[in-house]
Amino acid sequence: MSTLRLVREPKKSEPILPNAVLGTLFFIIAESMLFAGFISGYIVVEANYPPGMWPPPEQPRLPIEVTAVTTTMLLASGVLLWWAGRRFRESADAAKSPMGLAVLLGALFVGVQGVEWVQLIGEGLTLTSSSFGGFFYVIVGAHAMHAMPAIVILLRQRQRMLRGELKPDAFAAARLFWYFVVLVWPVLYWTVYL
Amino acid sequence: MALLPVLMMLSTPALACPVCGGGGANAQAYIDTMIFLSALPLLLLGGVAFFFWWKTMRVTVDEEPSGRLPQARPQP
Amino acid sequence: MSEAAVHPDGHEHDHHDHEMTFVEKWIFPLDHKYIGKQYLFTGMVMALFGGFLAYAFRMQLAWPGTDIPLFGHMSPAEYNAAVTNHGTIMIFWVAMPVLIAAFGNFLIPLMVGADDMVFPRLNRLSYQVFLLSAIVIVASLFVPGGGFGGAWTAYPPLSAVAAYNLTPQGSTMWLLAVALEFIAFLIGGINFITTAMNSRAPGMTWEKVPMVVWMICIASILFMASVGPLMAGAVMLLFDQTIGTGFFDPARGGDPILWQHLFWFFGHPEVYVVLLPATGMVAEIVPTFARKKLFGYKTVLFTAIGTGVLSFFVWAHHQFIAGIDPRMANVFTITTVLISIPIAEMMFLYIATLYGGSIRFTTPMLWALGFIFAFLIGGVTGIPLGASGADIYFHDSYFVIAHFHFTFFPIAFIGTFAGLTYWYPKMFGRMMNETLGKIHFWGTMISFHCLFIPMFVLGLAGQHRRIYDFTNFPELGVPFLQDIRVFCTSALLVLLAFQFVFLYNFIVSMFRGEKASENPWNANTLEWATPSPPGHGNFKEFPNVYRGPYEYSVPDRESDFWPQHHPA
Amino acid sequence: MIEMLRPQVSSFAGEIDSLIVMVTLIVGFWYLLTKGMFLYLLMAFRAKPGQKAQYITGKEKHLKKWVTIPHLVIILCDVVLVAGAVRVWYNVKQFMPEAEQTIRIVGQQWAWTFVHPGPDGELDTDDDIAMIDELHVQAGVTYHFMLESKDVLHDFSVPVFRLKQDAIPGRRILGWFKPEVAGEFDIQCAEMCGIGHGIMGAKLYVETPEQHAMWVNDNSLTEVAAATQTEVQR
Repeated sequence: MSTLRLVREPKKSEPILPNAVLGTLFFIIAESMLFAGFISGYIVVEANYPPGMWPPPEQPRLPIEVTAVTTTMLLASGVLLWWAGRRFRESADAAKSPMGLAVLLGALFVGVQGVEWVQLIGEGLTLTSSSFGGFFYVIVGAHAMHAMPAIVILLRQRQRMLRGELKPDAFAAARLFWYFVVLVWPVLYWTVYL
Repeated sequence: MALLPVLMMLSTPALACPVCGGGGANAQAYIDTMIFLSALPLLLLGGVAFFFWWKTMRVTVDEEPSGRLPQARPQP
Repeated sequence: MSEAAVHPDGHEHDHHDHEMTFVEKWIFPLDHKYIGKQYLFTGMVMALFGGFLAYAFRMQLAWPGTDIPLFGHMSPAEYNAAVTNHGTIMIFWVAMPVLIAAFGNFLIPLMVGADDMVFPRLNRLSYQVFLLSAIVIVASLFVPGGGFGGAWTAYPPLSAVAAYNLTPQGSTMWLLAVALEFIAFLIGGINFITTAMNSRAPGMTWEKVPMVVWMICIASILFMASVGPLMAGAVMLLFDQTIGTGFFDPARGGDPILWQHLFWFFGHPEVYVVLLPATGMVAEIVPTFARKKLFGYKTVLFTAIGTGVLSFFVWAHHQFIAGIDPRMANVFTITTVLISIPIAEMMFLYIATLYGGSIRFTTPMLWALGFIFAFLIGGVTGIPLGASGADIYFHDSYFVIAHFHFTFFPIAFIGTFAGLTYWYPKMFGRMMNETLGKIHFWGTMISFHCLFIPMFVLGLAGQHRRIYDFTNFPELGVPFLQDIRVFCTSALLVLLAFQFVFLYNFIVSMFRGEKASENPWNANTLEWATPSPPGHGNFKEFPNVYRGPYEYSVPDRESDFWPQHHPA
Repeated sequence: MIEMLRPQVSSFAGEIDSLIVMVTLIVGFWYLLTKGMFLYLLMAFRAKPGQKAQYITGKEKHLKKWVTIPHLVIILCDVVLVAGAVRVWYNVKQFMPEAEQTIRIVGQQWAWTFVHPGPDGELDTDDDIAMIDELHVQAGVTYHFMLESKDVLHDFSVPVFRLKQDAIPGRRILGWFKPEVAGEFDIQCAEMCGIGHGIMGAKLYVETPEQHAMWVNDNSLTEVAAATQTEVQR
């Protein structure tokens, strides 16, 4: 490598993605595989049942229509957050309202989901009532366990944004995580509800 | 790799197979999820690697025509 | 070197050369070196514990039913718990923390020329979660009912239903510990990859990164991409155990094969997760002591990546006779045999590196060569297992035991000893005793081969794993086979005895060893540009990188090494 | 070599053994060659005073071939290995010859129940003979087995047959074997099944046609067998 002697002093290169975003990206890959595991389990157990027996006939049906509405809300919240990220580059003030709306829609989604759960438990669908119930609560619960911390993080970031302290890297990482939460949901909806 | 589908076809519907004992749908579900689970990480990581490669190319062209500037490269 | 005073990755807190207190160093460290050492020491303690379990059940196998010194009489339940936890501990609490977490933490920032990991707090959290998991797994052996005894693979329904395994608390704690451990390494892995990608010294392009950094990063990526399904399975199994769902219970509409599906999806890549860092360390040590450039840097790298990619396609070979579609067995035989190609090629490249070298047989080099020597056996004996037809006979036999100990022992112990003896001067600022090191090397290598080579014969004779007392089976209780078992156990006792030579050397050298210079091995990589041991913040002057890590014996140069950070 | 340690009793035992021998020969050849090369290099290139190591990058064509050629030959060997392995696998696990007799094997913690068809040669009739931990088969007859489990995973393993198959609760697994040599052998459980896993063995009696006929005669329609059978069939 003697040609290297001609090379000038190396200089520090800017990372392609900031630390926080890169870390989140790899975390998301691991999390995607978690959901892939759940979905695989669901598909395999579903196939064990004869046609028409899944979900088990005596178990309550899932509220497909209501959830379709909430799914739309969640997707809208993802779009709003993306828009907030665009406006954040101009100024923190411009991003305030779309971000607030995005968090609100996300929280509403989780809230409606919670109400649905309470109803379903009342109708007799529980973790132990059937494999279907088990998978429903575990998969949807796993999603909620991602959505709720994400909402808390976004709320805190909004506070920082109002104070003008929000770092772009942290905001980008949180946005990326929220996109994951938003985009994985339609897949789960399609698998579990439909 | 072209051998794989041939081998899959070649065999009679598996008899010594516990999974198939559970019915054809179940065996198919296992095959589907096997493909799904195996392919998904490679797609995800391949996507990330491609993104980095693409970014690197763009940055290198923008800033350093010689292309010698050190840049982070895609992880596999 | 105009940037020397500036932190390359723009850390705001300036922490150069300030003396850390005991608490800052060992209780709540943020410094990657101390977190790495914490991982190392925890891993060593767990290795002793796992070794003790091995001692206990090997004694039982050699002299069934007798009182075991330091253990007492061993019941079948205790035997099952011992083999289960020996396997789990050695893989998840010894190989993983030492190879990936300890060396990864210690080496990555030093080798890429950074002052610390990019997320020091997450790094500390990772160790704390790991320590908690270690406490839980050890405690699980002492709860009422005893430790979990359903084999490290934990196949349900045995692991899921307390009425079957009779260890309700033991199995839940075992599962909890494994899940916690995964979380710890998930956090750690994110840190390693981000650091290696974003904090590299100026000039360190991807083909100038030392091989061990590459390998640990590839291993971390493999781990993160494969652990998800098992985490999903662990959650479901935990619900099965605790609140009585039926994900894996056929009586309740579940599917027991599903667990194997999710478990082995992680289980096989896991082998490469621990293998790659060990081969990475060998790739550092062999060039240093052969005074040779690593033969085919890029090819080694591509074999590692190829191994990683293929490792996602081989996992079902663990289930040939355990319930996959037989047609799939054909496919997985092909992929399994295919994965032998990159691994074999990697070994060829390491051996080729020796050609034309000037080999110095120091202790680290002996260990690195010992790794290649022993791992070759482990590699070739994997092929009869991957070949589906032969696996019908070998599955779950002692052939498997011998095979994976010939891979895991070189990885987790021989590789670790190579790395430890090589980086010891950098870790602790003193040299280890070479004579004791060589005694330890030869004692360990010979007794290790005596311990596991006879097990191939036992496997050929049809002896199964995880059996409490072989004298219950007329075919296996014959004196010839029993003599082999006694021989294996004797070799294990010798092997364990020699580890105390190492421990003595390790501890005494820390205080009384000869002071190490900055670069005692005349190596090229960046960690040798720091003081021994490096202070907080690592580098006195942050280095720039001018060349690859393996420029040894470059023609027309007086010295036979050329550190990466020396300007031309 | 394996038959010295464990006799070949089933029709496919020899096939599996020769596959193992073939794999060992191919792999062993490469192993010895590699290790010989390794040890030779260690001896030839140990440090000598005043001698500097060579500078080889690994990009040189004439050196690269020393890695590329073995690499290609290994691929070739792999093809042979896979072909052999798949052939044996197909014969043992995928291809089912016509059954002359069918037996049912039920694993439970920690015993095996073997349901033999009895004098009429049909399973699930009144004259079935159920035995705990004893399997009686006739040499030269092709058997199908239906493997079931009552509780956890078990593995029906007969080392002399070179046969292994997991038993899974909730599933009925079909397989076959054809014993060829008369004698008394071990059956083991090869999948961890709980505390008693280490004692979960059974006896396999491979009998000549005369012995087998006598055994069937002795055991059919006795009180003991009928009682056991009703218990086994829940």
